[in-house]
Amino acid sequence: MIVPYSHVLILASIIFILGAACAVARRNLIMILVGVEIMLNAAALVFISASLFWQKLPGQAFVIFLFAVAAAEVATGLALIVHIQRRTGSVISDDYNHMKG
Amino acid sequence: MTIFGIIFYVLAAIILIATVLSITRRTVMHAIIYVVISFFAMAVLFYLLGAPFLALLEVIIYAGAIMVLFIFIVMMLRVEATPFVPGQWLRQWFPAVVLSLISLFIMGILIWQGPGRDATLPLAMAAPRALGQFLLQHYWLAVEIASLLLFVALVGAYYLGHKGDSGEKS
Amino acid sequence: MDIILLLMLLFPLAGAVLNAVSAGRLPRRLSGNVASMAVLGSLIMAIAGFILLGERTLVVSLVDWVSVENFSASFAFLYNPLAAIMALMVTFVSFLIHLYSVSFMREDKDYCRYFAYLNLFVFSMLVITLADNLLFFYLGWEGVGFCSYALIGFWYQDPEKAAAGRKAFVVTRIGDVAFGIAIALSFFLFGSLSLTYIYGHLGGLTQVSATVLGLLLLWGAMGKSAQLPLTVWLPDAMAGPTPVSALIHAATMVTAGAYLLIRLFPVVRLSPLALAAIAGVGALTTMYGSLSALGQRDIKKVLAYSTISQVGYMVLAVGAADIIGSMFHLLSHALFKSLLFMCAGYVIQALDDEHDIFRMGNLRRLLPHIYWPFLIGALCLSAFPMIGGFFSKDRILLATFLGPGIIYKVFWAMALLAAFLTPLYTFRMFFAVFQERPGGRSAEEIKPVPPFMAYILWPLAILAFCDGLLNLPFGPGKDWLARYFSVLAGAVVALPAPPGYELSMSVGSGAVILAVLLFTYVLYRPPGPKFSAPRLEAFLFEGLYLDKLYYSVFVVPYERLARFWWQTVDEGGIDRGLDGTAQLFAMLSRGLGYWATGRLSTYVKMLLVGLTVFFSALAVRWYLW
Amino acid sequence: MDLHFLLPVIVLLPLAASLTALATGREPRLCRWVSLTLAVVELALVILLFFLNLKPVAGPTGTWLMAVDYPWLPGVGAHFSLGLDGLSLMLIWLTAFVTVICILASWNAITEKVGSFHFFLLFLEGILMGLFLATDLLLFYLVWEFQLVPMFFLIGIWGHAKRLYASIKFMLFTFGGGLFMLLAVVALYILHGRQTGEYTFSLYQLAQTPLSPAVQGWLYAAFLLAFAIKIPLVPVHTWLPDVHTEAPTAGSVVLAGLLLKTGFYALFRFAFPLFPGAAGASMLLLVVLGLTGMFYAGWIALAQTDIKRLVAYSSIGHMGLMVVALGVWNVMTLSGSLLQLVNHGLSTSALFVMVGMLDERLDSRRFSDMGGLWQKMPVFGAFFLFFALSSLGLPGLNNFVGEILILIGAFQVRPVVGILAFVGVLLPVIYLLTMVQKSLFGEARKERRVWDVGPREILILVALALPVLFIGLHPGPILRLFESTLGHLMFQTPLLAQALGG
Repeated sequence: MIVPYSHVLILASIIFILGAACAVARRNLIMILVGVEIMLNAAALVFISASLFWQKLPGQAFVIFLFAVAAAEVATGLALIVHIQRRTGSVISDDYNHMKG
Repeated sequence: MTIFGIIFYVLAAIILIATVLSITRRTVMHAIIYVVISFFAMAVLFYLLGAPFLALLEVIIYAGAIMVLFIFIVMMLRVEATPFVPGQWLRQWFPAVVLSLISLFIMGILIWQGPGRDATLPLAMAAPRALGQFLLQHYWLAVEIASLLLFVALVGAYYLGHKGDSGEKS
Repeated sequence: MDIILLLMLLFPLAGAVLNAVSAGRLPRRLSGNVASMAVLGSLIMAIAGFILLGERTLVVSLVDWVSVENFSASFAFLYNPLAAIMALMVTFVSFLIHLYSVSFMREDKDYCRYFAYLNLFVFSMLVITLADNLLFFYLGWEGVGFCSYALIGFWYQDPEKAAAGRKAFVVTRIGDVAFGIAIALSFFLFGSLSLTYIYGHLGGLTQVSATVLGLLLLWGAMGKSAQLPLTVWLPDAMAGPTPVSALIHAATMVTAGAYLLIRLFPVVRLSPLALAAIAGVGALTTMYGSLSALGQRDIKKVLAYSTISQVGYMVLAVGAADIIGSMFHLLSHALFKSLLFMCAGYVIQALDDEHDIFRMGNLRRLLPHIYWPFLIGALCLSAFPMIGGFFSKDRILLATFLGPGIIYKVFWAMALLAAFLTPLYTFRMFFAVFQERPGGRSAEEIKPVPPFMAYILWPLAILAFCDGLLNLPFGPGKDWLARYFSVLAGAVVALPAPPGYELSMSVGSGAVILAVLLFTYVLYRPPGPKFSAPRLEAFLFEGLYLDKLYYSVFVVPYERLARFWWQTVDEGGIDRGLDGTAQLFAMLSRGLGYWATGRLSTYVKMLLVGLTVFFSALAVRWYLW
Repeated sequence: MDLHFLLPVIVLLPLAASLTALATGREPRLCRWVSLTLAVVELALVILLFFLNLKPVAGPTGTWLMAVDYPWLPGVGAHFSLGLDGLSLMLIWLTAFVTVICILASWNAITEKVGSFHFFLLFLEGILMGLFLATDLLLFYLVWEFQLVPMFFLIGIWGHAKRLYASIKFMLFTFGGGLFMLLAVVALYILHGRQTGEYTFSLYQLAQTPLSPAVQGWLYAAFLLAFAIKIPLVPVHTWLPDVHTEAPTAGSVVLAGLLLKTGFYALFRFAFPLFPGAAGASMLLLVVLGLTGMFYAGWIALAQTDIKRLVAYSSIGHMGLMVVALGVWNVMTLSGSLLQLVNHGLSTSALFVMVGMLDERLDSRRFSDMGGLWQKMPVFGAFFLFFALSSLGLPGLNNFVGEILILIGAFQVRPVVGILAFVGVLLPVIYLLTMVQKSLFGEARKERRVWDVGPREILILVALALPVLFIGLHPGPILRLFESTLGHLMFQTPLLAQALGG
């Protein structure tokens, strides 16, 4: 017996929200990426606790994929940041708005 | 409350504090260090929740590979600390905090009303061997796709970095 | 018999097709000969048919054309004495005109096109003549309309001539609208479009239906026969080659309207009102044509207005319920008017395309070949006693006089007046063209014309001269035509005139006509007209300004409104409105685009908002529903 | 022998041919010949159907001369089902025929991107074949929207100066209408599924869905809007003149000859059987719209200075008469209007082809640059006059038969409509004769060198003229083909018969 399931979920949602707040509030691209990593971790936590709660393995299996996705995402994301920094000399998100249609 | 419960709450506190600190640091390097701390604590939590293999992966991939990659990039790009501008700070944080609180509130309601609110988690452990067998038996295709994804990401990252180089020179 | 009728139609059709598909590569001589031989074939068939038919009535159905549910129209012929005589006339006149055309068009490059149209015309006219089914009739009806359009505008290089063709087609088509409605109404009333069927099922026809149908048919006939108020196209139609005017705009097509009324007389006669309307239109047109002819200077236009006037007589006769008189006049008119036109064509060619009669003169000496045929034609047209149109015109006048009610007396008076004007305008033209006078033509100005063109007129001239023999009011062959036509429903062989009426009227009108001839001679005797009234002449010259009136009342507003609908309403209004709707959406999208700042932070914020909304929706769905 | 496989083959052959054209695009000559051969083979296949002497057979998708039905998306109950009846047969014949004409007519005119041009043309042919044969609503919707894509590119790539504006206008108008139809299709699908528990897109089954009048009205209105834009009915017609003016010859021919027909066909084949009550209530509206279109477009056509615009407006007027026929609704007018679909396809295609020939020679379509053309190109002139006469309804040529059936039929049921329509067919006489006069007659201009039609062009024109004459003189076989269609539509759909028969 550890703790009630809901406590883990609450913890996960707080972490998730913290990550989201980080992604929203920070203007540094690297910090936005960090926020995303935190959110992914929160998701992983939910998966693992659910796996424990239901006594089923797929939850853990999904976390592995989640890691894979996170790794891929970080690799490309950081490469993009490097690319952008070289082209514009800045990693602050509001300094460019090329996406405006 | 068992010893495991106490460990859980301690870990939760560490994670939360480290995360809050990390997202509020103006120096990126500091922020990343705090995140690493949070991830270490998370790895222990994973172990506690019966996923030793994943705890290991958390340490190796997340705290190890990914965050180190971050540190590399921060060092490479010489990212400076974000200057403090009150008006802008408020404009950034105000909506973020408001929206976050709303979301949190609603998620809280959802969890509180959800099934299994009071059910406590059992103590169990998934052997890494069992997990591996399960994974390759049921999800071998997904594993292959994940590997393909990683490969594509590798190529993409290489391409972007390379292109940036030549683009700058020409 | 089937094969005779079929061949009668197929000969000219084959000639037309042959000339058309050769695309102008047929040698000149061959082209004309093929066309003429085709019509000769038809003529032989018409004679054979006439002889074989006797006084019977034949219905020959070849093959279905359009057939849906209980509607059915087939290529079917109704061959009765009326059709037989009409076919004879059409093929005979056409044959002569084809021969004449070979000479007339000897220098024109487009002879193949000419003969193709001409043969097609003969085909269409024979369809009108023979058709039993109203829709088949309509095929011929539109076919002659098209050929008339194409031949009036034959010399298309001149935009005015081409426009005259178009005008003819459009104006006659206005009449055809009514004919079309009449066909629809016939199907509604009788459930069939076959003439024989209609003849046999007139019993249930109400007075109102008969009147409406009669008036619609009248309106349809007006277009083709150039009756008031649709006369305006015929004077312009003189833009075509002269043989065309002779064939289409004198002998055959313009009389098709009268023929239609005669063919459908069993229906029309059921309604006195429709009859009176027909008679009224005929009488008014007769007057109008004679008056306008008085003011013309163009030799062909004199003849054109005279044609309008003479066709008016035929229509008047139908209105007076005397189809025999109408048909009689149709025949004699076909002979003498085509004769006159061909003479005019000869004169025009000899004078190098001169149309103005007051710039002719002296031609009796210079063109002796044409003098006598022309004189015979003019006398026939003037209804000189005992020859040509005298008997037929007399019969019509008598029939009108005998018509019911005072209104027919008025019509009679108008027709009589027109009859007295006829020699006036005819011989005004004749004297101007042929008499010796100062300022007339001299021998050097005459271009050589093949004498064949004059010789070919003699058969016509003789027949026109002796035309009265067909239906003499006395003697051995008394009322031959009338007796031959007696099988037709509604035909009155001998007019129910009190004894002496007929004779006195003939003598009276003959005397007056002689007097008018004398008067004309005095008036227009060389050296020229004894008086002039410029304003009156201009009034008559313009055909009572009818054409100008239509132009400013119908044509100009129609064209202006077309531009208005297009530029102001369609492009300015509707299209702009629809484009405006598109612009509204564009504005909407710009409004939304305000949020698409291109800033990453905005997008991430949006993501969080979306997340919040998603969770809220989830919460609501689970706990509040 | 079971020949049902012919139907899918007829749909798929042009699609395969389009890929072949794309593959041979680098060799323009080869590409043209291959495309032409395949299009002719397709035409031969369709003509083969005429000689099979097919009899109507009742099947799971309704009563058709020939039908196939394959499961397509089992999840949503959509089938790949095709059905052939007399009307479809004539229309797929027209499609195959017009495509051949288009390939021939563009032989010299298209020099750039030859492969893609034939790809789009043949692709469109396949799509239209599917459209005229589809008996499944989802399949129909798919091809309905898909026909826009090749057309969009045909106009946008090979069009004239303002082609982009025109192609986008075309897309917006027709696609906008199509979306409403999609909504209605989905709504009908769900309503039917809820009532019967069986989710299907089959026209035959959906037509038996009892609907409340209000629902029917809304769904029908959505269908009508989509189809009215395509037909096009006044006042949503304004895209047509612009698009025609900018489209290449083949584009105009396909647009006028085939695409406009799809609107009418769809109204007749889908909207009426699906929503008989609402359709019955809309009759007056259709008559009024049709008559308005006849007079309005016929009147406007006279003022045009661009010959292609004139023909475009004439299309609007002619389609108006067909809609009147639909609104009057009796066997005569319907036969007439179905025949008119084919007739208009032939005559107007011919006129557009000939205008394209003029454009090749004069590099202009304005009347002010024409005049006196007969003198220099008499054979062209004769054919132009011929097709103008066909279009204005001269007896003995194709249009007359259709028109007179509509007019007389309309008079039987609603005399006032009949009379107005009789007056309305006067207008084409005025503007078409004016068109002939302004282009062919008058004094020839010296400055331009024009040449008469060559063998290839004569082949095109003769090929178009023969059916014009045939239908004009012997429409019997075609009218008999329509009998099965009309019987099917009017009496086999009991709801429709109820709503309209009384």
